[in-house]
Amino acid sequence: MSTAPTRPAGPPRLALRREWVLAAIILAIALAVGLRAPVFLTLRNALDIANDSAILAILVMGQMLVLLTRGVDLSVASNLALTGMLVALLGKAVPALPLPGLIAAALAIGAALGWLNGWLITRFLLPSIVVTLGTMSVYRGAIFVASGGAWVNDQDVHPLIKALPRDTLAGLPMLVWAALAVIAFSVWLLRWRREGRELYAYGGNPHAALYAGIPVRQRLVLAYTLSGALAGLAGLLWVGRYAIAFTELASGFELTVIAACVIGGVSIGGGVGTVGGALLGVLFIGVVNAALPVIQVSPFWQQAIAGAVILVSVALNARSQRSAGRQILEPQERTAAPVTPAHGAAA
Amino acid sequence: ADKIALVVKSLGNGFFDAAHQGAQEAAKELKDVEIIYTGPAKATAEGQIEVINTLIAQNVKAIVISANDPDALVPVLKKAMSRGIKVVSFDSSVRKDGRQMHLAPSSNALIGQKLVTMAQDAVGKTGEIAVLSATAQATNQNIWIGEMKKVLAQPAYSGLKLVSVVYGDDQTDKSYREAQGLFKSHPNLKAIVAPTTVGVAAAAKAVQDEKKVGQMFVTGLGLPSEMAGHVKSGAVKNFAIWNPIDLGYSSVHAAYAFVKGKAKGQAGEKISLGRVGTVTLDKDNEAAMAEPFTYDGSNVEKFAKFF
Amino acid sequence: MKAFATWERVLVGLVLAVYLGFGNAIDGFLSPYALADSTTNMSEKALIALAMALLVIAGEIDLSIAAIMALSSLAMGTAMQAGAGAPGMLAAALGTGIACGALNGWLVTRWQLPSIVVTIGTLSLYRGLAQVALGDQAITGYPEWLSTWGNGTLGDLLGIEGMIVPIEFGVMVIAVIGYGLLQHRSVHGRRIYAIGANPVAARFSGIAVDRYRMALFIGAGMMAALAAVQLTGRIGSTRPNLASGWELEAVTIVILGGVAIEGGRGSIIGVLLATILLGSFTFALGMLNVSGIVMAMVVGALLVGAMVLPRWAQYGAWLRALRRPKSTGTAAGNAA
Amino acid sequence: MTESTSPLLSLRGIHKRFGPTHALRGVDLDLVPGQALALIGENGAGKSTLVKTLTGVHQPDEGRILLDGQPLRFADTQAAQAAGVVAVHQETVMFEELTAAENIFIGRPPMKGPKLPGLRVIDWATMNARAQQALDQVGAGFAATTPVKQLSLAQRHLIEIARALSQNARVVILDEPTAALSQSEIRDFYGIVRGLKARGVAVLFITHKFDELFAVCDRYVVLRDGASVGHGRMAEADEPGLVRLMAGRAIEQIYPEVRSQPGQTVLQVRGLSHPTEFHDLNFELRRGEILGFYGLVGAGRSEAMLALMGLNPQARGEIRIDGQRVEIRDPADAIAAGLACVPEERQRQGGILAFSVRHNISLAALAGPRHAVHGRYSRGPWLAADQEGALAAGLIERLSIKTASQDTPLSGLSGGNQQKVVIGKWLGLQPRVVILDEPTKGIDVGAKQAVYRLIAEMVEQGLAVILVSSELPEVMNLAHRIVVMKRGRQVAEFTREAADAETVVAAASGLQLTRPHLAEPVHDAVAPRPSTDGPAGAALAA
Ligand SMILES: Nc1ncnc2c1ncn2[C@@H]1O[C@H](COP(=O)(O)OP(=O)(O)OP(=O)(O)O)[C@@H](O)[C@H]1O
Ligand SMILES: Nc1ncnc2c1ncn2[C@@H]1O[C@H](COP(=O)(O)OP(=O)(O)OP(=O)(O)O)[C@@H](O)[C@H]1O
Ligand SMILES: [Mg+2]
Ligand SMILES: [Mg+2]
Repeated sequence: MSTAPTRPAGPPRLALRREWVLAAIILAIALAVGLRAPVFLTLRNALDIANDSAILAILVMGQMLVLLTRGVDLSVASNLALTGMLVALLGKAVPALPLPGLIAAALAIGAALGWLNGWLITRFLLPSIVVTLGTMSVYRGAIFVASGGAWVNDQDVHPLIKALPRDTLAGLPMLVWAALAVIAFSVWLLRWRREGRELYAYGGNPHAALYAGIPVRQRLVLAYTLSGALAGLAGLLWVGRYAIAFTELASGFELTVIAACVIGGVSIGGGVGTVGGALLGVLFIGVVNAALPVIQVSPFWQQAIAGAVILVSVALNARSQRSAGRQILEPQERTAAPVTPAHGAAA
Repeated sequence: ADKIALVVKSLGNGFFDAAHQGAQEAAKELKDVEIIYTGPAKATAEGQIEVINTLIAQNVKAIVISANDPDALVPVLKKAMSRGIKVVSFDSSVRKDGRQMHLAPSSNALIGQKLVTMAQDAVGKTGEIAVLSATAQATNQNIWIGEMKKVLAQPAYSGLKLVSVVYGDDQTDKSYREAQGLFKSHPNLKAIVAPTTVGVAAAAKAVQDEKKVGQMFVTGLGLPSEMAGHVKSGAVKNFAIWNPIDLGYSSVHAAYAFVKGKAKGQAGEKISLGRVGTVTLDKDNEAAMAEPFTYDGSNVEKFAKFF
Repeated sequence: MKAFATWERVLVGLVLAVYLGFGNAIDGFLSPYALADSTTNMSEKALIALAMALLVIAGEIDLSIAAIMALSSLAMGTAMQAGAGAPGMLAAALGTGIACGALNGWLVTRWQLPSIVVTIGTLSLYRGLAQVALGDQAITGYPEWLSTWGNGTLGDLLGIEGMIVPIEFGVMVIAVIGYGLLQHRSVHGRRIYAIGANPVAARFSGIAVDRYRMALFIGAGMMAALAAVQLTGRIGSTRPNLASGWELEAVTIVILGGVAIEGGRGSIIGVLLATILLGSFTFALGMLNVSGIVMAMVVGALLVGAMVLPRWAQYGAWLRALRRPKSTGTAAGNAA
Repeated sequence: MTESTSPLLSLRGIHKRFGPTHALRGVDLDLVPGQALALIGENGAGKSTLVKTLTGVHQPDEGRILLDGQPLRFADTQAAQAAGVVAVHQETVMFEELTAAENIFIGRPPMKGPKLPGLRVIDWATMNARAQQALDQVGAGFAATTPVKQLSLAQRHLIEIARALSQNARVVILDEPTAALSQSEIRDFYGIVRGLKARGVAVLFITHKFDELFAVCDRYVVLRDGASVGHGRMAEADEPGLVRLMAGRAIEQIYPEVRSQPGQTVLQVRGLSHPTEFHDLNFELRRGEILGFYGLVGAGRSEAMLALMGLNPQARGEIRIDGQRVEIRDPADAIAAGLACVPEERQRQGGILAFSVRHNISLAALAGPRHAVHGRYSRGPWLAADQEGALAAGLIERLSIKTASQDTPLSGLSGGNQQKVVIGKWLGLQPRVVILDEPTKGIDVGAKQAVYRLIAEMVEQGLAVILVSSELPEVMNLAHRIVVMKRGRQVAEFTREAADAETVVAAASGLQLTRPHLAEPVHDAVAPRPSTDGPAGAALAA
């Protein structure tokens, strides 16, 4: 194909087809479950799923920024838990703190932890998977150290923190609003800001990014810092939602976050991924998670099913993303001439 | 001083912290005892084995353990015993050949009974109930659920119908989601019984968030400090727990008796547990400390200060 | 690629520091029994770390390796319950390990998927299957020979009094030697390095890259099965959460051992040293009664610190390395 | 073009070391507005390093950079760009997932919105419009909103040039910009360079193709081993003289005489086809024969060669070696059958940059049991260091590879020497048929001569060689027969005697011989472009 399609101004919308397929699958699952348990198709349930997925969506937006740069942030769940714990402790120590103060604290703590990842990675040229594997343990341990191993329980969690995820505005819970705000921010960053486009550029070709004059180091640090800040925000919401903070909070959740990104078509290899796709990945996990208990799948099966779903979806992704080749031959000639070689017959 | 190690399933758990507090009390009472409070990062048997190996190397006098797996710890604990270390399991037991005695916080039958009666107190004579457990493998959880089923089979409780058992893996978010799933799949549910401290708090939170307070009740085994808020909100009428402070205290006393040779680990033997009293070993060298203690609006505030 | 490069020297120094430092500070740390016990910490993990090392050198990773252990242990237990003897049980475990590894390898080579994603998926799948099969049950009652394998000493095995070196340690030593010879002295090792450094060029050079990838995944499955047999023998029970989280410990060992996560570099000696370092260090911390979670934190910090320290002095190392034109490692690998 | 114009950018005594490598040792040069300066030198002379120093990628260890007579330091590439110094680098610098417009404006997109910098957003409309303008200027026939991953290599180079143009650069550095361009594109490219000069831009031009230098450059500087060894006006220079300066010795006959006479048939290919890349290729190759494959860039020759090596799974057809039909599904099969291929992309497909020279050379020779040399450089499955070392030493000597030692990583060698290592890798294997895909791409005359000699030597020893090249003189001087490909099809075949430059080019570009100009711009296979007029025939003169 040699004629370039003309399209409206803006970055290319990647893998559009794939996203529709994913959306269709999600819809199909929802309908199938709805047939067996009509309660699944109620608005109430939709809101529940949105609510359950909100925190995951926030984390996925952050993780996506990092994945775009060919990195990975394994420390998000630990960051979430540590920030959650620290904010809970702060709220306990300073009950007079207003909500903006708490949110600012969560963002700042999360951002600081994320920045540390970014700094270690860029300053010492370390692979992100190694650094965040290390900080994953370090942050987790820090919760234990900070809290002395004690839990912060329902009655000790700052009332404003507890109220935050539950309050509603225009019929939607604040949790969902928070996620929407983060999504809007991600779209703005990735589509309309230089920084966001440069994350795609760096992920696509890190070596070239340097020649192109992209301040690579700042961009990488930005990605990790934002991932951290969003994890911090998620930590605040998590602690508010479940009204508890303890060492093992959200442990293992990083794999869910990465799985959501991958299902949503964000490439581990960097440079590829869209906010819409990632959101569909989140929705997919949200719907499946909500569906399993409703259709009373034995809890023993849940993990196996989750694994199988990840495998199938990445295999499908890989298939639809496979490039169509370069096509040197002219199309009409190609269709005219059969592929089977005439000479090859006499073997 | 004699070193007695208190090995718990994992650190950072309020229940075991309270047991540790009791152990320290016992140590103070017994004068020449030093408590080592330790446990693995994750609640696995492999992690506990690593911890026990280091304790053996330190030549502790006794190991008091709540096991993540009744069988997996046997070989390493046998090794410990062969080097002269006394082994007492508490809370969650070790298989008989891997310890000198087991101190159960309460007998399983008593707990099963208690869980059912609390459910009945909350919802009345009839209604659907469901169980929210920890992991599907947790030994004590499964025994208690089994005992509950036995009790429910009795005619006196025929009105209560156990409709589902779900597993929250002792994770807050999963337990919360499972509780929500129960609301959806069983619209007539009256009570959720969660014999796990993580699950009971998460379920209570879910009831509160779903604005089902008054229609649905959560009960089970929980810590007063975690449950006080939920009792106040009305999502929880009552819950029970043995006193973990007493449990830690008693276990150290029992271990001390073995260290000093006062106890040998024979069936029928009586072992003094200090202020808690005396227990008798059964044929499996097991003993039950006491029946679970019920907490409700009248006393929860008071105990929330302790654990 | 040199077997004893700078990084290995650093590791030797650290190991010595641990033994000398803690040996002085902690009573009984250097006693023969403590030393023997401390090896149980590492023997099984070393087996999966070795397999993981080769995978990482080849530019792949297997996060499902610990889940394969659980499934292999389950297969062995099921075989026992079905009345199989030692050969049957071992065959069941190894067969399962090979099958799981082959599935990983098939997904990676046939579908050209990044192994990190594939094995996150199979991690859930394999553990989930173990959970489906076992539910809340455990398999126990393993025969005596298995327990001896897991808990016995070479002295028991060879009839030498006082030889308290655990059998598992012996297995580890054999595995290290085997892997060392394979990776550093054989043609296959050279090809594995080539695949990790530049899979496209390796393929152009006539190396059957996908066949090697497949073999490495199957090898990882086999080592996981072997480790599972030992671990099951040692603890005498099979549960779905057997060895949970070990995949990350194996990765930690491999990276601490100086294997480059982007592939193409690393040595078996380094992996061995890292295993010993981590094993002895955590054992020493355990003897100081540092709680498990803090220990994990210290190990995490050690991992990051070990990578950071040598580069601390090189200001701007980052820019320099980027400027050096390099072949597009992983991307090229996926395209191949 | 007068000498009196004062230099815009000057280098004085620039030194640059990479560890033990002293890449630049005291370079002086002046770039004058409106003139193009040719930077000439063998592989590894330090040309690319100099470019990187000029654009802020590297910092010089010693020496001064003067802009308008003022000394300054480029802290990074951005600083250099801000000062108006822009480069088209030797390695393509492209972001595949982004559009052409984004690539052109990467790092400096036009912004719109409120004055507050934190709130301003990318002005896509302006960016696309301005990018389209820049692309049109270089005659690129595709939309600025096309994702780069859909474009051919040549089109990507046009984007790079458009990027340089759009920056209003005062100094434009072109590091082998034509390596991937077809003949017609090269001629268009001359027009672009002339346009730059007319606008008063100072151009630094690096290439190994002399015809290009004479066509567009005004002055030259010759670099040898990192030092400037000569400079002067292009008009007063001649090729042998420049070559002598570059190499430090005279290089007379670049092309050796190929004396070998083709013997019996070794390789027969019948009906080799691929659904999208090429169709129905038929040719045969005899012992001691060089078969040239000529075509414009993108004609599909490389794809066909990959198919011969078993790297193109969709390809179908019949391959016979010595009359025996062979199944080739993997390079290992091909190697076992006696085929070897020096691929086009040296760094990606050819060598392993992190491996030492020795290990690169021995990689294929440590082949599996199906191959002839199996067991010669190893003891069974075990490595044999001495045999391996001897193999490497022999080839380093024979190909005169410039390397500090066998243990030097391949990344430490210059492009030409890397290529020699990659060729050497196959000689150790003693293949029957060697495929060389653009073996002289981006290497200097000296190295080229060495490669040509090597090819001649190979056929004299009875090997059969397929030489894929986009440089006509190369195939005309070396090949016994020439196969011409066009858009994936085999369109003509000539014997050496019957071939003349015009006929061959006409076949490759699909033009009628009766047409007055050969220079009629040719539609590139991958992306047809509208025609722009270029000077006639200049590129073919070499
Ligand atoms: N980043 C680097 N690290 C180490 N050595 C380097 C580096 N970059 C270049 N060199 C060395 O510096 C010398 C000059 O290399 P350079 O790439 O400048 O040559 P060149 O003249 O551009 O050659 P070619 O014509 O092959 O492109 C070579 O010996 C090369 O190996
Ligand atoms: N549109 C494209 N997309 C991806 N890769 C490309 C594209 N165009 C060229 N390439 C790569 O660049 C190399 C050179 O391409 P080129 O245009 O020479 O095509 P080719 O098939 O190699 O034909 P020939 O060798 O006859 O010129 C190819 O090996 C190919 O991998
Ligand atoms: Mg160069
Ligand atoms: Mg080509």
